[in-house]
Amino acid sequence: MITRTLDRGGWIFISILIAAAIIVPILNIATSPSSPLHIPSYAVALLGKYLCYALLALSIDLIWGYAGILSLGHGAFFALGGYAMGMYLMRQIGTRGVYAHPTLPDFMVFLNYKQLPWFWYGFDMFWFAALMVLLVPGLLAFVFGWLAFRSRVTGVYLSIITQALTYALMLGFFRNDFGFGGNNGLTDFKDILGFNVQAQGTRAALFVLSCVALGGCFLLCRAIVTSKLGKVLIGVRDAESRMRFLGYRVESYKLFVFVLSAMMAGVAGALYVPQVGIINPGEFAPSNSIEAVIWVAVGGRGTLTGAALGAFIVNYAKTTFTSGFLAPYWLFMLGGLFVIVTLLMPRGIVGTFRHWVAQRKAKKDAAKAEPNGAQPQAAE
Amino acid sequence: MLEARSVNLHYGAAQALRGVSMVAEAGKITCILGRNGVGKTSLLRALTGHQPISGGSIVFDGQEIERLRPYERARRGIAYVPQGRDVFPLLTVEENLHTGYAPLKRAQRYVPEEVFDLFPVLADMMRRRGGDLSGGQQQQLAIGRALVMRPKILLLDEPTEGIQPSIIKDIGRAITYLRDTAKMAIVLVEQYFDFAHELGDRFAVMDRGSVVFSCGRDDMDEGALRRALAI
Amino acid sequence: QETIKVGILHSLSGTMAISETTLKDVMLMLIEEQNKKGGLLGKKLEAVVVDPASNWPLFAEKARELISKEKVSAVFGCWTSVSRKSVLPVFKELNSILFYPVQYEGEESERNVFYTGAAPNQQAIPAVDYLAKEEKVQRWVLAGTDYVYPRTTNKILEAYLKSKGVKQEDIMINYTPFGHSDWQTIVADIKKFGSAGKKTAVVSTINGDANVPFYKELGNQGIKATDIPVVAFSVGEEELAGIDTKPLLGHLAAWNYFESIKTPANAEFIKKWKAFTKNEKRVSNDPMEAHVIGFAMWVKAVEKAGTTDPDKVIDALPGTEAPNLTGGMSKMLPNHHITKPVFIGEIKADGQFDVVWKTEGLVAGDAWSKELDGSKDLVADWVEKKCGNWNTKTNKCGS
Amino acid sequence: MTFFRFIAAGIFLLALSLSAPIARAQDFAAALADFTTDSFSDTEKAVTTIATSGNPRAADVIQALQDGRLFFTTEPKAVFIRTADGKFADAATGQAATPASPRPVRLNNRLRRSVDAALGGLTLLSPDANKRLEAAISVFRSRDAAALPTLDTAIAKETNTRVKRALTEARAAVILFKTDASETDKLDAVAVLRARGDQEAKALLSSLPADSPTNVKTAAQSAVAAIESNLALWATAQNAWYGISLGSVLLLAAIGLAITFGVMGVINMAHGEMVMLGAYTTFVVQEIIRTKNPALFDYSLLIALPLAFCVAGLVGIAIERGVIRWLYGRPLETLLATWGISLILQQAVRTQFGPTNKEVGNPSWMSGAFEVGGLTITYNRLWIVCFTLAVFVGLLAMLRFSRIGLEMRAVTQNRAMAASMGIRTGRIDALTFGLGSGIAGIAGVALSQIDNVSPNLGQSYIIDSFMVVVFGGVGNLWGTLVGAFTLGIANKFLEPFAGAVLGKIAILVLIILFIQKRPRGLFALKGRAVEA
Amino acid sequence: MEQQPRTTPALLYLDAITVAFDGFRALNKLSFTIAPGEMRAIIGPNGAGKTTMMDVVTGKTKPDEGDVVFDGSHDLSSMDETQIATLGIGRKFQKPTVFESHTVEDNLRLALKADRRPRATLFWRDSSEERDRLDAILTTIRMTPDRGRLAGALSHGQKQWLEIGMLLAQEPKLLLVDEPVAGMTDAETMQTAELLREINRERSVVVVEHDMAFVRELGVKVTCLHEGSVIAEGSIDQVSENQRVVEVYLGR
Ligand SMILES: Nc1ncnc2c1ncn2[C@@H]1O[C@H](COP(=O)(O)OP(=O)(O)OP(=O)(O)O)[C@@H](O)[C@H]1O
Ligand SMILES: Nc1ncnc2c1ncn2[C@@H]1O[C@H](COP(=O)(O)OP(=O)(O)OP(=O)(O)O)[C@@H](O)[C@H]1O
Ligand SMILES: [Mg+2]
Ligand SMILES: [Mg+2]
Repeated sequence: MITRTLDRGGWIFISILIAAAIIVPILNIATSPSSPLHIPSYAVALLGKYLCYALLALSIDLIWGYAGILSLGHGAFFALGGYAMGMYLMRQIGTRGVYAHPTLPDFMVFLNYKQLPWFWYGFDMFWFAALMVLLVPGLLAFVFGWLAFRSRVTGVYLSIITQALTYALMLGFFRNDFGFGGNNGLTDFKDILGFNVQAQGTRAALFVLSCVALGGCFLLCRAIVTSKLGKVLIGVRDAESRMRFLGYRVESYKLFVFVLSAMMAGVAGALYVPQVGIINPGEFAPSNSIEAVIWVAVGGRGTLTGAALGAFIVNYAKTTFTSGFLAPYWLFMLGGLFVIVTLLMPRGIVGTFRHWVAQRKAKKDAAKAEPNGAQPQAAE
Repeated sequence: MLEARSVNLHYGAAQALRGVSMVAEAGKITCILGRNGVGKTSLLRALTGHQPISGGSIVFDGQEIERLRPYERARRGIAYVPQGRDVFPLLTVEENLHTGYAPLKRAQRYVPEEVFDLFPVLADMMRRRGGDLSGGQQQQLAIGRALVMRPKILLLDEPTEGIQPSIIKDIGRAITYLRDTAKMAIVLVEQYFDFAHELGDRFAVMDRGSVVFSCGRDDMDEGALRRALAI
Repeated sequence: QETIKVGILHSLSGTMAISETTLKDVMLMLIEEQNKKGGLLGKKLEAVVVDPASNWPLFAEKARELISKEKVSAVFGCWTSVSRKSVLPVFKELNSILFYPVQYEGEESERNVFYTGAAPNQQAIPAVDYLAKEEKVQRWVLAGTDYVYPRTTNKILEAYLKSKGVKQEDIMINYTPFGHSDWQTIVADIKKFGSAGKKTAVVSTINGDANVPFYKELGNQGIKATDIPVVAFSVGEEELAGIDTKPLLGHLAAWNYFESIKTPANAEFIKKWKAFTKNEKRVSNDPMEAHVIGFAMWVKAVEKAGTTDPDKVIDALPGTEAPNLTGGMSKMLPNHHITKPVFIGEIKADGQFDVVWKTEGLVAGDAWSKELDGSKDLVADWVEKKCGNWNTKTNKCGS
Repeated sequence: MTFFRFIAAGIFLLALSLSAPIARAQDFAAALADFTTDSFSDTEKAVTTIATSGNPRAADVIQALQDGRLFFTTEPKAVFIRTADGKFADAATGQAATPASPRPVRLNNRLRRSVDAALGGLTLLSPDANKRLEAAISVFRSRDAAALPTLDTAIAKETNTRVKRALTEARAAVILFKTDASETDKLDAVAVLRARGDQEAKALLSSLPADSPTNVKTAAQSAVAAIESNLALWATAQNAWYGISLGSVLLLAAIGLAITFGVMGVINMAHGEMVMLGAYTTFVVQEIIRTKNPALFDYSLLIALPLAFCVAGLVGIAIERGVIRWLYGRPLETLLATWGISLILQQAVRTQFGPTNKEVGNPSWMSGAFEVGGLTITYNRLWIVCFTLAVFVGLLAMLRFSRIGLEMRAVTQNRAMAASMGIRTGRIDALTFGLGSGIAGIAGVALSQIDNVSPNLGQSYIIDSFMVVVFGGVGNLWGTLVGAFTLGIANKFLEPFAGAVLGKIAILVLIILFIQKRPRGLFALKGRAVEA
Repeated sequence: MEQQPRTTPALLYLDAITVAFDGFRALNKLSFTIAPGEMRAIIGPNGAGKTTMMDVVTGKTKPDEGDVVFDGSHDLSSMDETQIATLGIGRKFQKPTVFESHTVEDNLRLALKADRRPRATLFWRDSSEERDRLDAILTTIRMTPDRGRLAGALSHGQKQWLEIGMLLAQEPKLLLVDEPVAGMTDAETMQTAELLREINRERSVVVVEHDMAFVRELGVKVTCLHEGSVIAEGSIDQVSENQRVVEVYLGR
């Protein structure tokens, strides 16, 4: 199964993830801070965050790269997953909040809530929250996708209404009356499953978990795109109506990957929240979703590994550029990076690399085939 | 008038033309024949500049034009009717015709009467959008549009494809008319042998990216031609 | 040579750059000045600037980077409440010091944070008092951007007004989204609300960019300060620099500092600021002063403690005094808030404020508001009780 | 409460003093001294006294106070008026003087109101019609019974119908609250106010003194009811107008995008920044005018318009030639590149002009409002609506009827084929993108009149713009027009019920649902041509 | 309306179909039937409505009036493209449409008759039967050497062939073929005619073509459309004798 699923890039990717999942926690916990090999906790948190972003990018690549659904609102599913996890973490605070209310989170006391709103019930249980992490984004994606795909909303129209979706959610979550902490969102978490979220061990565990989630989702995506379903998706991307005339129910296929991708984004959000310590409506901002799409484009659309790589590179660039003397100019660098990547590497980093390899191979083949006068072979 | 000299053309690593040479003369119809995928369209794309060539040269009116951009070649008088018609789908028929004004002087900016004489259906459909026309109507529009440019040379890529028999005859008459009256050079890519055979002054048969057989009407050996085609 | 590092955590890009960039510049100036005076504890100070880009999780990440990677001794930063909330756990976990310079909704006191901006009782309540007393206002519009600061402030004000006998129907509360730009309907509503025959005023907690179109619409719909005055808590010199102030004459703002206040300290500061930024037009404002005070306090506390060790400095800070720019001596209180004077200023044509009223002496900042149910029993005291939310009913920390 | 008592006291004082002006004449000089203490309450006292002193210089002094031209010195205690040419004159005598370091007499809002009221009484007979109008309005507000005799004289003399109506209304307001007025007078007054029919009239009528005659009360009640239904009608009209004006802002912001995105298919994320560049051009123009030639200020927008078009247009052309042209046929990559460009432009502006808002003033013809019945129409919105429609019509005509418009459409539909027709595709592409950007630039000029001019300006419009274009139907200018106005009007009718935030959310949800019904927008292009 | 699912012996039954675009009637009360196992050639001037007729049958365009009944009882006008395709109607487009970023082989594989539901495709396995079918089809369309090439890189005529191959792979009951020999050489045209006749042994075929030699070669009943209605029907000789047909279509 796995052998069929993974190409060489995939193997490298999975190996790196496994190595990171083992080495990073060891270097973080088992080495002394003065040792040159030591990885400081903040770096672990940072890497963990990148992993979550990579997972988000992966989920976008699945629908955009393979099914041609450009969602400019995928941040919404990420944020919803994050909120589900955040609600669990809030409920875990218990009486340790400033107002020491047994059930109500601080912001509710603050806003004069007398009792817990109904949609907060159950979030004190981890399994429930974990379920919601998948279910809430999945359900929203299902309803939204069902409506949109059935009415054959495609292309930019779809992109723009996904944007409208996340924008509407952002405005909603910004409202204090909404019951999710308004602009401040959810923060000041204490425990997850009884472990202190700040503790080094917990952080390492969350990091490993993120590696596992990313690796698992990657395998899942690979399995999908290498199956016949993957070919159907590409068919849908390139000539949707032709697919219909072949008898494929296009909307079911789209709905399937869309919901799956939303769930993956939800998982990414859920892992993200305990690692960065806050979830707020800013995550719904359309610009966040657009940025996530850009990670995919930078890494290479339709390559999966590229999506993850793009998320890493762009965010790493962001982290480095926003500190020190570069700080006032970092937007120049980031903007420049995007322009240069599009101009010089239209297929994204991984895509360009693959193209280059394929082209070299084709040239070699062509050179070999030449004497026999075979039919000219196309690239790729 | 237009001459290709051992033109090479690549799509990425794949070579589609291998040292193709051909000549189109004013007042002559040059037919290019060949099976599917042998490079006929590629040759026309090389001549019009849509695909850069990787070797050889193209000479038009005594000047090398292989470096010129497509619009510059069009302005010098090379008109192109592509395979698949490529009418502007959202422009009306009338506007489609008017796009041919670009290389013209202001005084010449009108649609010549003969366009409507040749394709009366266009006159009936002036307000309809190009993309809404039926396949055959689009083909007629594409030829008509090329004529608006008053070209010196007309490159036609399978103009009979999808056209009803009576109009094929009309197109045939039109081509002859343009050759004889306007002294236009015409390059005709065709699969429909009888049509080409009837019109052509020169013939070139292509296979796998090269010209494998060529002859003129006078020294034509129909058997050899058919044989070259059948490989 | 070894330096003492000071972190500066203000957004230089994104929506908040409008306000926060100036604070970064002030900090750079203060640090440069301190270095000219010979540094601190015999070492030079070194500013470490990062850009959290108006992105709240990035604030936390950058705070972490400043403390663990750069090993800064203290951080001056944040503007919005959410950015502060986002970095709080980091400061607690890594035990460092944050100076927070902006007026905020209160209801918080953390061991690692020092609040040099105004608490609600240092800005909102005096402003309302002024309007009721001086302008005889009887009808109130509480207009704000929909987030925690305006919500809390309005809640406090509503409770306060009602305790003064204002009826519910004489209070209109309105919230708008961030960056709201089409104010036609709301301004018309305010106009309508204000034409009921009773003197009406608007208490505005409208934030940031939304102010410009709001004031423009007010001006265009012909609402003058003499008809319906607006008192704002988020509009300072910096914001006015971006508005054509002619139609705004007479509208009010409540702050703890105005650039127009004539004291030697202020004149000196303004001169230095203009020289430092090489820009004659740069204005100064309240949060800048808060950083000036906070920085001076930190320097004193470090000198007193003889070290930059956070625990020692945190203990040394309460009780530290530093002169504010308006002629008084501000003091760090055990609840980690400071004492400040409160001024009401009217907008003048040149984009400055004319101080029309001020409190007698300095007002001590309350971490917890008496007007709010959840907060009324809480006090913060990091000196005696070592607790930020001491419950006076149960006499316990936290519950 | 105290406020009323205070007013009553004031009225009483005024009444008393007007009846015996001469007796108070000598107070004038004494009152002037009160200005020198720099205390609001003393100033207030001085204003009241001076207003009632009957001194011929009273109006001058109070006018000077209102205009901020009244100065004082403490050593010696003296008060001066600064004249228009910057010279000083002694307030008491009117003779030229040269005071040493005079300080302005300060005002606060309460004082300003007293000054207005005082001036109202004093300027009811002013030769300047505008002043009379203002005076009438301030008497209407203060309901100052003392002004009644002057009002009557003024009404008798008045020829200007507008001023006359204002004066009559002011008189009605006074009479209604005057305890000793006759019932018929009061009923007349109710009728006058009923005819005025606005919010203020309603407020007056519903806050009638408790001791008014029953007849008057019932008349007032029915008047209030009539005004209310009238107002409800106007409120609808008002909402419609707000909707139109919001719609025109949306249209203006979106119309450039309708070209770069709708016609050319470039997902132009830098569109907002083009708007921003236009706004900054306006700022720079005004800045130069302010320093070089303030007299031109009213023309600043007219000067800025072509400049903004050029600036944004040239930047657009540069972007097209430098980046976009390599990306045709790959629309999604344009998203990535233009996003990068928008970051760069934002930061460039931030570095150049600083991160803070920049002041862009409204020229006088764009300031203020006028009323049509119960409708307040602000000039800036009105001009923006007109301007937007003009831009729209111009653009439409250009695309439809000009050669270049035809070539633009041909090129964007099939670039290769257009080249074969001899169309200079490169130039047309650059021009089209430049045109879209330039129009965004002039949108920036207009938006600078109602919004912030900051590096973030563009960001706040980009989402709305895309929404409008897509809602209306990509590639159809009429769709953009109708889309913008539909969204604007829907928004403004929802806002009163749902509030600004929920209203906006509702609109977004409606858009999402609407697209399900019409998956290609309001004015979808139909037929084979589209699928081809 | 009060339409009952009607049953007809015909495989495809078109009754009084009218389709109008902005008032222009592309189809005007068009009626004809195709019997099971029949092959029918349809000719007619450009713009007569032939492609539109196929659009109506395959669900791409909804008729304004009239009934389309398939296989006795299925009312096509109430179904969408997918349902119609699942019923067993395959179509080749006038402008060849293939999946450009798939290889020739994958194009055919996607078209192969199989369970089309997502679950089935997700867990799909390559089977030797399927491979044999593919090989057979590739041989038939003479594209075996091109099987690994991307369809996007094929020439116009090659795409035509590939699309015919996809149609074969689908194994439909009824094939609608729009101008299959456009752009083919004479020899290929004859081969295609041969191929269609072979297909016709098991399936019904509707061919639209302008190439009279090809139609003649097919040797089946011919229907001539004009302005959206049938103007002549019968053997090729009968039809080409028809005055109207000569006038509007064949020319003199
Ligand atoms: N864009 C392209 N990329 C790669 N290969 C291409 C491309 N276009 C054509 N080819 C290949 O180049 C060769 C020549 O193609 P061309 O279109 O010139 O053939 P043709 O003679 O016009 O055929 P037909 O009669 O089918 O139109 C073919 O093998 C084709 O597959
Ligand atoms: N969406 C549309 N809008 C307007 N007119 C249309 C539309 N679709 C088709 N038509 C018109 O309907 C008529 C019939 O078109 P159709 O494509 O069915 O013809 P056809 O018989 O297939 O012709 P050809 O042999 O040239 O392919 C044509 O005149 C065409 O212009
Ligand atoms: Mg070809
Ligand atoms: Mg057809």
